Amino acid sequence: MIPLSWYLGLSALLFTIGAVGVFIKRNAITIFLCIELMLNAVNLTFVALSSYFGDMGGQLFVFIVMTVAAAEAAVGLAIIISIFRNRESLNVDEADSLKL
Amino acid sequence: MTDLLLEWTIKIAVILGALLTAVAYSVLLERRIMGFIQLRRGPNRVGPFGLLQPAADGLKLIFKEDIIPSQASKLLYVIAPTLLLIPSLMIFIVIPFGSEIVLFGRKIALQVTHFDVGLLYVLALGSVSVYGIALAGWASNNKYSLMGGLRASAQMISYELALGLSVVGVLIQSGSLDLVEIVRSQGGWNGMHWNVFVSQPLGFLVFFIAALAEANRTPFDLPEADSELVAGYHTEYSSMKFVMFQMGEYCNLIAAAGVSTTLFWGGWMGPGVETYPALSLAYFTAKVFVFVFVFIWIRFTLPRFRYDQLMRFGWRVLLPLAILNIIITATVKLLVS
Amino acid sequence: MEKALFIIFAVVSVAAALNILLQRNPLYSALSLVGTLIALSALYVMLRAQFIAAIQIVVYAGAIMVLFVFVIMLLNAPKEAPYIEKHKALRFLAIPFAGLLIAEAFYVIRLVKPIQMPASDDSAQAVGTTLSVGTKLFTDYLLPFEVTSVLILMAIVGAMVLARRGED
Amino acid sequence: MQSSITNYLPILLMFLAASGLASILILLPRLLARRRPTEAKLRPYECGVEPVGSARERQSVKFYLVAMIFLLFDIEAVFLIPWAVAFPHVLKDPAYTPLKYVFYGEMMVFMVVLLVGLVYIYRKGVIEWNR
Repeated sequence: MIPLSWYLGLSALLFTIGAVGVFIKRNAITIFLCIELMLNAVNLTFVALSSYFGDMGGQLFVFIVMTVAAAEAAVGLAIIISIFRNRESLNVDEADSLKL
Repeated sequence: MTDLLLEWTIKIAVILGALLTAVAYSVLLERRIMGFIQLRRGPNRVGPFGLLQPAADGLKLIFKEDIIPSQASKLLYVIAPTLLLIPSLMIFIVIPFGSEIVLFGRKIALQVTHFDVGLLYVLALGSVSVYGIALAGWASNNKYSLMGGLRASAQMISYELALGLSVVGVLIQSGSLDLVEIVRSQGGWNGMHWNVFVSQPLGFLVFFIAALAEANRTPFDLPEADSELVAGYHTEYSSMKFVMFQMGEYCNLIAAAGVSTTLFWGGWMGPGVETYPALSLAYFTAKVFVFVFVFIWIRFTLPRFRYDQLMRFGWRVLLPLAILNIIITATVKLLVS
Repeated sequence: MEKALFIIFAVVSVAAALNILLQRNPLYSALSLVGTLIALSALYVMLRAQFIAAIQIVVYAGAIMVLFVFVIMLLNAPKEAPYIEKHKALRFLAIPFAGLLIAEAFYVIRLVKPIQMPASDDSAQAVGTTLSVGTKLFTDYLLPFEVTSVLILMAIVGAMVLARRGED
Repeated sequence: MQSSITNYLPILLMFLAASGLASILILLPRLLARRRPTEAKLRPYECGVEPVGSARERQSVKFYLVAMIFLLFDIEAVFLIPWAVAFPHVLKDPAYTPLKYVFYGEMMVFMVVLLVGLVYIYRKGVIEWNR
């Protein structure tokens, strides 16, 4: 039998990798991928806890999270496409015209 | 546990062997039927009736030069054909080939495995095989390949939607995603209570057309429309990598035949299967053979769509029809209960 | 057996996740993420969340990541610049930050009481099957489900407006 | 014939078998076939004409739009599947009898909202490729 803490530990590890990626990557699409990775790490926690407690709630929440992730990916990538149209670059440091 | 593992391994080995033979001979069958329809002979030199032609072709292709174009992204170029082939082989572990037979004093179910999300597993593999085609087109770094890959993947995802929605009617009938349960739910009427006769003729029609498009068969073979795109996403592929694309395509064809049989035409059900379980295997094989024949027949009968027609047909005709089918099935089910 | 499988899938998922950071080309990063997603789906099966595992592949690997791959292929963006021009400090901040996050997480996890997974229950109503997801989602979680449809509608309109600007 | 979690193991076995087969197919010509690459063989194939330009160019945003609407309608299909599985069970179960019209109606509402989206897409001409 696998202890619950193994799943939680794996999830923490994946979440950290995602968070580090957001810090060190400069490509807008890669940063987006790292955000998806963080979402998935949290999903793993939900599913693990839901199975260990025998409660459906966590799994249904994951279902809803996936739906939201889909909507977010559609809109987010549309934004990235329109930024790329204007600036010919995916580097997030160059998309700074909102700065004061 | 050990004997379970052994049973699975043997079944998988048998299925892989049977599948590779079936793939090789459906290529031959296609060429023979093509010859017949076009009033010529087709391959008939190697062995009696050309029956050894697949072996000859295989040997020839193994010894062909394996070209990796200098401009290609090497790793992806090599991996892409496996990404198409592996999912199409993996589909077959959930397809039930027959009921239970007794062999060596042991009850053996004629499918490798079955589980709660069986049909979703099939759909998932279908959606993953898009990567093989998209990446093959991209990694070749050739204009025709990229265009063919993009077209093929846009076409596959469009028709995947109609495919996914057309099976919902079957699910309302059977109340389970497990393919074994779906076959068993069609067992009434002396084994003739097939979904296509009962309530799903429309669902079957949509599924059939969408499956044809998923397998990139004529009239939906735009990805390799040779008059516009050379050979589409596998323009740059030669030798065994080209064979893998062809194998993946024919595996998908046989899988489409097997899944349509299972979902709509009663799977291995038929008159007399209760008394003679071995008959179920014969029924299933016969039905799949008929489907493969129809797929081939269609290829040499219908002209190819234009790309804009293809997209419009998928989104404006098939998708609304699939949704209509769901509404009708659910409403009838509600009123009958 | 079970532990061995867990370790295999965990190692695959972490390795693929690290590969996202190591690759320069976003296409390779996206494919690594697909690897992580598939390994996670295998872990969901081990947690008996069968339906979620299947959905993970259909929705995440089969639709969301396909969209990413499409965008990367369509834009054909140049590879990432080899160094960070601005905010160089961020990179050096990231490592201690990551260490802190890991330490914090493991401190919390150490406090988790060891609970046993409920014994394998093969009835159709078991947690995680399609049927139980269906009955629960469309009775107890009705409101989030209906709100989802509006969310999807908004996403369709929003993405269309953003992506098509400048085309017509 | 109980369906249990160990029934998922053959997926892994089949994956290993299929990838083994695939790697054999890739390695076989490496070992057996002769390789005599020339500059012309390794060039991108454009029907024998000198290649023009590069394949790494930006493509039409239409492909993105198709993938985007596919993603969002795929979610609809994914919601429909557990609903369709549960529907006959709800109709049979006496405990849910008063709820069965609600169960039916909620999915119809969901589909109507998404059909609005479909009509919007038709109107915007995403599906029209020759425009």
